[in-house]
Amino acid sequence: MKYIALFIISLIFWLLLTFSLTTSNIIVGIVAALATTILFGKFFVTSIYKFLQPQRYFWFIVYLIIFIWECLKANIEVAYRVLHPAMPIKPGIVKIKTDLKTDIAKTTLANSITMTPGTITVDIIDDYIYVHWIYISTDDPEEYSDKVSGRFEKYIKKIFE
Amino acid sequence: MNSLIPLFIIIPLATAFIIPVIGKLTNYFAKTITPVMLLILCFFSISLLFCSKQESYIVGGWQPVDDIPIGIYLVLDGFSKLILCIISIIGFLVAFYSISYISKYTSENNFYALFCLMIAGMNGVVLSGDLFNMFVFLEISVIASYALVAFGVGKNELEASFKYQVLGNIASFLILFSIALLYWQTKTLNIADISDVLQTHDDSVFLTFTQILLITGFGLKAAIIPFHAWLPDAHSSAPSPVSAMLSGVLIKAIGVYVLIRLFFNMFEFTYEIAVVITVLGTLSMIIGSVLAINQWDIKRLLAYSSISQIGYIILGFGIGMMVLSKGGKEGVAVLAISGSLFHMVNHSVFKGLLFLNAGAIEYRTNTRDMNQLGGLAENMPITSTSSLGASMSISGIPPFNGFFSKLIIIIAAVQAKFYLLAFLAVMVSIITLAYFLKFQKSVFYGKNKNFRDIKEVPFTMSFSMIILVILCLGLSVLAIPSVREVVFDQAVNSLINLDEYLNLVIKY
Amino acid sequence: MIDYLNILLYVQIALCVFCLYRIIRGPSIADRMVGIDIFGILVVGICAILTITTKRSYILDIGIAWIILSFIGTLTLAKYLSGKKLNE
Amino acid sequence: MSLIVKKVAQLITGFIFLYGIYIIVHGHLTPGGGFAGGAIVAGAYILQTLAFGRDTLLLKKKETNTSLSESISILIALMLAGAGFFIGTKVFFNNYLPTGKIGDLVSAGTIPLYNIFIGIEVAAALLTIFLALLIYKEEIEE
Amino acid sequence: MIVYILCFVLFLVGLYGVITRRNLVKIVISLSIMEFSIFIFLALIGYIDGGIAPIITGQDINPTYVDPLPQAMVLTAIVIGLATTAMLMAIAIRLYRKYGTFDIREIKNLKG
Amino acid sequence: MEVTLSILLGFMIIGAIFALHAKDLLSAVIAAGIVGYSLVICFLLLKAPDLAIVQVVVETITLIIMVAVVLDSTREELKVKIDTQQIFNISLAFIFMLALIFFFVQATDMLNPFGQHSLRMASAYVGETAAKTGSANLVTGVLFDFRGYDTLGEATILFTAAIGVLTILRIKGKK
Amino acid sequence: MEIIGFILICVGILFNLFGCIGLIRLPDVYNRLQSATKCVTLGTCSILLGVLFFCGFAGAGVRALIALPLLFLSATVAAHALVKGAYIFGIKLGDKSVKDDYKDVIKS
Amino acid sequence: MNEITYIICLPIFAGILLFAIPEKLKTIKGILASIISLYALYQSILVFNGQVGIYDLKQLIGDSGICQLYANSLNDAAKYVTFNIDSLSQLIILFVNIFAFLIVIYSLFYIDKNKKIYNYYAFFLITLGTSNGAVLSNNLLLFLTFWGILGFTLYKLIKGADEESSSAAKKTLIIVGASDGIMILGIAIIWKITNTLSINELNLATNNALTVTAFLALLIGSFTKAGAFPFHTWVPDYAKNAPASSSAYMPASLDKLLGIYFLARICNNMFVLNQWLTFTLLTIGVITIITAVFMALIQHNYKRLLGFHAVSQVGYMIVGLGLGTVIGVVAGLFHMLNNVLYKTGLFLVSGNVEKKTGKTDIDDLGGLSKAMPVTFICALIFALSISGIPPFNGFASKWMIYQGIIEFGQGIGIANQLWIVWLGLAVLGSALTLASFVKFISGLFLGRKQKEFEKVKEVNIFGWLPISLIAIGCIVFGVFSTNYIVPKLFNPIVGEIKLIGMWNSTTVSILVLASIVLGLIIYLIGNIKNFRSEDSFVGGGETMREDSGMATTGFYETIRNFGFLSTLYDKAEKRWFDIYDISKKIILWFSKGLQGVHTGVLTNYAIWVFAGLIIMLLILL
Ligand code: NA
Ligand code: NA
Repeated sequence: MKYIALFIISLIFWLLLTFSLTTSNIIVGIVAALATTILFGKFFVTSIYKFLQPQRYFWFIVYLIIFIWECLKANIEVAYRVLHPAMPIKPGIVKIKTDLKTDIAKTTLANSITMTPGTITVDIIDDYIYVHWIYISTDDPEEYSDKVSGRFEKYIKKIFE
Repeated sequence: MNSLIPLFIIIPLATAFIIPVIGKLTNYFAKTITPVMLLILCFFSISLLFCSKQESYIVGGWQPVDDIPIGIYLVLDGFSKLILCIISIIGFLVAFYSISYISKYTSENNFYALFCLMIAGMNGVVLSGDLFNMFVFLEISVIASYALVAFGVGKNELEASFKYQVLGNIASFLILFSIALLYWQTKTLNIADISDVLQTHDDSVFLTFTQILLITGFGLKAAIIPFHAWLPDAHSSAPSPVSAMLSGVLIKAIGVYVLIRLFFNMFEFTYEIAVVITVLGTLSMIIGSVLAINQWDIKRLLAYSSISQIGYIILGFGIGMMVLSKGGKEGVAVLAISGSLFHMVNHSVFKGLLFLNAGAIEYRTNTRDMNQLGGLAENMPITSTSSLGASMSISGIPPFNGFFSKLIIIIAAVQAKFYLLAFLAVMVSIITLAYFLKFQKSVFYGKNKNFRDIKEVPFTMSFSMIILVILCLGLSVLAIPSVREVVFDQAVNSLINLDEYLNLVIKY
Repeated sequence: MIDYLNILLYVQIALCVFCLYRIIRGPSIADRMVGIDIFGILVVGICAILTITTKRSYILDIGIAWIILSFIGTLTLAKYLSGKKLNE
Repeated sequence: MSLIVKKVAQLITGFIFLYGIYIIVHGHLTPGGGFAGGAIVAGAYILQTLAFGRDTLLLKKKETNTSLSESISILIALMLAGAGFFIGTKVFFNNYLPTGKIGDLVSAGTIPLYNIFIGIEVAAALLTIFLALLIYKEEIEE
Repeated sequence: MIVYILCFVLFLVGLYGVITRRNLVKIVISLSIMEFSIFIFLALIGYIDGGIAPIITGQDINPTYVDPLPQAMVLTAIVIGLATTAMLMAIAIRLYRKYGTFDIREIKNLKG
Repeated sequence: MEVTLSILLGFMIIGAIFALHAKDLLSAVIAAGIVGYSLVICFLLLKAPDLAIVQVVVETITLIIMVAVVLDSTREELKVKIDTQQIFNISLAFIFMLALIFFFVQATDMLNPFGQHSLRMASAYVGETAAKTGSANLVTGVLFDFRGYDTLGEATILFTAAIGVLTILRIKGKK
Repeated sequence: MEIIGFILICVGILFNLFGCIGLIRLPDVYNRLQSATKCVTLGTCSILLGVLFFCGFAGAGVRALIALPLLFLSATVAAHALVKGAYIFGIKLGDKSVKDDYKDVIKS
Repeated sequence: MNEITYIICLPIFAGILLFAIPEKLKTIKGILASIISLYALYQSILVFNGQVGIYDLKQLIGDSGICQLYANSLNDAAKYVTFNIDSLSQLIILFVNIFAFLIVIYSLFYIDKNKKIYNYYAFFLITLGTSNGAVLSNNLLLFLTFWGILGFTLYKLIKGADEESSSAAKKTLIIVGASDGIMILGIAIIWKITNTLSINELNLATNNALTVTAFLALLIGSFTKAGAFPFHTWVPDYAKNAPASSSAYMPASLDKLLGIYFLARICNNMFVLNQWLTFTLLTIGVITIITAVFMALIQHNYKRLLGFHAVSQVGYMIVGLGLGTVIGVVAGLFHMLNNVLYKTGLFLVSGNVEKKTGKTDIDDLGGLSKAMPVTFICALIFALSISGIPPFNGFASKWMIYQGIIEFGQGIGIANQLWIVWLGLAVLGSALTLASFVKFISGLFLGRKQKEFEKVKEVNIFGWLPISLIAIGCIVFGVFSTNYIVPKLFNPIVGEIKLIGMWNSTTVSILVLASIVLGLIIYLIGNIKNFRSEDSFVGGGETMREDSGMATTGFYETIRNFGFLSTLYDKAEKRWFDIYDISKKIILWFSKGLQGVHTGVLTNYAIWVFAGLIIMLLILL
């Protein structure tokens, strides 16, 4: 199953990359994708059936938009902090609990956190994500969990679980 | 186009590539195929040597456009024929010798693959008529030799290999840098074409700068003083067959050969450059021998003696260059150059043999320290006799070949009125005799209880030594002028007649 | 437009100096790694701008290659930091 | 490495590999070719090794394979070059295949073929070097 | 001209490193730097004002391409450089095991 | 163009000097990496995309190899005091550098200035002949057709290095 | 389209600039990783988007589209790996830091 | 002239074939060698009586063109391979073969299984063939080749298994090889000047530096071979360590013959000497005589003693040839023949003694005269000969040399003016020779017999026959010298010799008497001193052996410790005057210095590279 998925994704990737639909290109693409599948198929992500559920794609797009928005917001915030002569920062590592179960979901969450300026994932241990935060605005674990991950968690849950 | 020429590259490369594949299946493959391959090359090269045709081969078949060569040319002239011959013959004997010797080491397949690569690299350098291509093949052979020097992976081997690599890399950079400079000036890489272009330029500062960079670069590869420091370490630490190849062939094929080729066929050398080359040769000759005399490690002694002998070779060429650039008698230059070529051939034979002897000694006694050795003559008759022959040969004792080549060089020096050089050459020859007799005495004579029960080395090793010692005697025949003409005259001609080389490549 | 982009290109190149500053100043080894990581990302930007100014799409190929390899390189460095052998 | 790295590596190694192939195959049309592409392919494997470590990959076996494929591919490249020499035109390194139209994927005669085999060779060689360094450490530790 | 000189200065920095540094790894780095300068040097030589990269795209009329030959040379040289660096580092790592140091002045078993 | 390149080269020189003087080896390696990566920018500016892509990958792999080595040994720089030998070497190095720059400037005085290159051997590679290889990428055309023989050599070098590294990294040399 | 692309590129470079300033100014390695990496990544993503707008959905544009997520993923993961590595390596949080939950995990 | 081919090639090929015969069949090898040697002797007699002329390779082999290359090579080789048969070479070739035959016969007795000398006979024959070649060759390069091979065989003949002999072998070949190298230089210069290499065509005036250099270079070659000061130092070492048969063969006979032969050639045929060169030659001659005999005086090892005498006698020959007059040349050559006779004899005697007693130190020996009567008598004859006592041959030739010097004194050159110095020193040398041979004879054969030598018997026929023949030769050469031998041998070379006031010159008789008396006085002084020392040991029965030792060598210790001589001897024993050791020290000093520079630090090596680069740039730009 995951082999087929990888094959198809690879082929699409190839066609995008080359951006031409000549016969020779398609043939070469198929061969290349096959090679990729054979050599790297067994390492590819598991539980592929989720790929076949279209609603996940919808949530993915929603998530993406929110994510980009959050990113921009955070980015401007960080820029402000960096450029401010006094550099108002309050950094530290905080521990955040997550309800996500699957690895891929946790990874995505962690990545989302990382990618949002101002926060960065240090490690995932069991259900906890350790996050380095440039401006720890509150001391309440509930609150900052929500601030850091709450924006993404529900969407990620919908996409991956 | 002679279809033999590319085979000098294809065959050793194919062998090198195939050894890791089939060698995994059977242990005997590598050690059989390598000598066989080299034997075939021997036949090819000898048949080419005796065929008077000189020609060039265009790789890829790219004919010149507007009379400018655009492809890579392989040039087979007298000089390259001679060196090819040396490479194949010594290579074959060393490979045959290695069958027993290398079985003491692990991963023999790698050894043979690297060995073939080194041969391929040298053949490539010798045949190439293109500056950058020469550099590429030079790198193949030196990288293979770096690995071969470290083949034993002991403390000394690694240290030697590291020093060799660093200095070798500096040399490569200088060479590449001067290739870049030449390209900047001439916009071409073909040696003949560069020569053609340079004839219309007279930017002497640029030319001198480039020439000196090249002398330094190839001087490093050829281990001319003061660029020699890597050689004693590398040549003494490598496994003996490798030392034999390095000292016997490599420093000539990628050092002396290229230097001479470029200076004779690419640049129009000035008298000053000729003097510089001669001085470097003389220095190497003297300092190498003075350093050798106090060595107690056999192979280190041999290594320093290589520096000294390379000095002889360079000296001969330098004398020829000085005579030519001053417009002296061409006959004298021819004598000097053919003396050098002769000495080059001879040095390959006897230095190869001496390193094989050293290997045989180490093979049985596990030491190279002359203080600990002694009394081997009785139990190792072949080793002892052949090493005596080689020692006499390198010290210039008749009727061995070394005598004649040194004789020719000295006579040429006197003819060219360089009496001091002739005197120094004689003095160095005496010192050489002294340290080789020291070697003979402390290794083979005297009594040593530790080595009472050792045996002679196995057949594959002794065979090569026997052949080489016969060559030491037999090559004396080359001193006879008519035989010398057959072997050396083509080479000398292609060196001193620039037009001949140019005609080979750019056919007017 | 292309001229402005060229100026932007030089700005982007100039930004690399910051990375060099960080690499030289340190103070910790991780800082230097950050420097080289960011440098890698900046160059992708350079490639992108060059793609436009030269109208040659293949320059982004180099950019993609760079993304990939800078990723691998940074991971190696990070692995060094975590005190593990490369094969752990 | 941490879970995040492992997951992402799982996700993208395949694409890196594919990208390497792309660079190799398009060597005659765009920058890159055997060397760059081969190195990227090697990079895919290196990333995998970095992310998953020795336990999931049998390094020693892999090293044998890489050095074997290295030899075979360069041998094929040499045979491609020599084919013109031994059969037909008698010219070493002749581009004996039809060159096609400039800009096509299938064009330039033997060049793409060289690219492919050199690419494999480079990938295998770089990987061999990398693995040799790792295996050396393992052996030293034993 | 200044570019060439700067390029040569880079070469000389490498030279400086080889002569003054005592650490094996730094010597290898010095060699890499020398190598880099030669790469740029060749690329500089091949550059032609107003030239475009030597890849035919069909977008230009009467294009002037920069010289592809030095580029081919540099490409080869880069790979050679990688090969030598790999060899050097392999030796360096083993030397460290044997001598317990990277100091080139300590690694002098062979002398005289 | 020339100015940009000069600045970049200056940048590289500074990086290189730092690489040589860094207090720890990993920093030196990273600084060398920066120099190598800057080289890529130079290549991009000099219209050599092929070189750029190859340099990227090669530099990264060099970096990985170096890190692997440093990881296995030490990243501590040697703790050595500056002794007379060192001072001597440094002053000698400066003398060498000055002399070489002097000679280099003299020697290259008459050569084509930057950007004024003309073609001789390569004119065939970029001219109509290029069509004979059928390769859109002229560098690849040169590399695999006109000078395919060089490229074979280059691949062989890599092969040699791989075998060489395998050889050097054997634990036991002799049986 | 080109105008949008140009603006995106300008914004991207601006972000890059902020990131680089952050790289210089911020006090400890974690903060630098934090802000600098992210700023620069986002800035570069913006530039890539700009390319997409500039060149359209063909050739360079598609490549930019491919490069975008790739850069995003890889930069993120690299930053994360660096942070974790730096922590394990023993680089202390800067003086300004107010909290460190991860300390206990590493110790145990 | 097929003899030439046979006489050169046959022994060489036979020698090479002998390598194939296993070492166990030593006797068979010896017999084969004797047969070949005998045949060569026969051929040499043919040559001696044969036609005089120049022969080249084509004449010898015939133009049997098998293939073009072969024919071409033959043509080319014929330019170089030419032989010259004139009366001088005829004479020398005869003696070479005679001695070779005698020594090979002796070797049959001497070389047995205990002596670990491999391939003795093979090298013996190769030496013979090569010597013949060297004597006959007319081309200098050909000559040099043969000459060089002789150095090599010399080395192989001495080289035993033990430490000392291989050291001596090493030293020998280094010195001999060095001289050969210098000869190359000389020959190259000759070629440069004259464009010819044929000895018979040369007649160079030594009037410029180049010619003088060439002359000196060739002179060094001949001096080294013959063993003249300061290139003699290998001879005593060789004599001490080599088997006696080898010593008899090479340094005593062949090398003398060849060295002096070549000296005669260069002084008479190839160059015309100026007066300074004559002066040099004479100086070297007398220095050789005196220094070597002084060294001989203090030796304890009788083989080494003989070695020093082998050097000392060369001085007379050099003096003779250096005079350049007809009588001088004849005297020199005649002394060479005589010296070869008695010196070969002496070495063979020493071989006999060593073989029977196993001792090589005079102090350990004594009283062998009864046990070995033939050896003793022969030794006596040889000793008297070498000391120049009439009527033995040594007297005859030394006599001629004295006469030559006197005659030479009538000339006007600087050397001529100093004739009395040359004469005086030559006589002194003769006296000291006598003194040292008294020691030799008394130390070995006279005095009290040692107990351990009770069972010593005379050697067998192969041992005594050759020395007897040589002894007879000594007598014959002495008694019939003026009437028969000298005219017969030397007239073809120099024409009629007119000897002035042959036997009855009072001056000369006084000189002879003086030398005898001086020698005896010196010995007696020694004994007086010795008696005194013996007194103090009276009654010390156990010190018997030491006593007898004191009796023979004690006196020489006196000389050894005498004033300034003592310092000189000390220095000499520390080898201060040995050119070999001096050069060795100098070179090793340089070598160590250079080794010190190779510190093993890579940085330095890199600096050398760039320094070399920049120096070259500085020089050329
Ligand atoms: Na390409
Ligand atoms: Na490198």
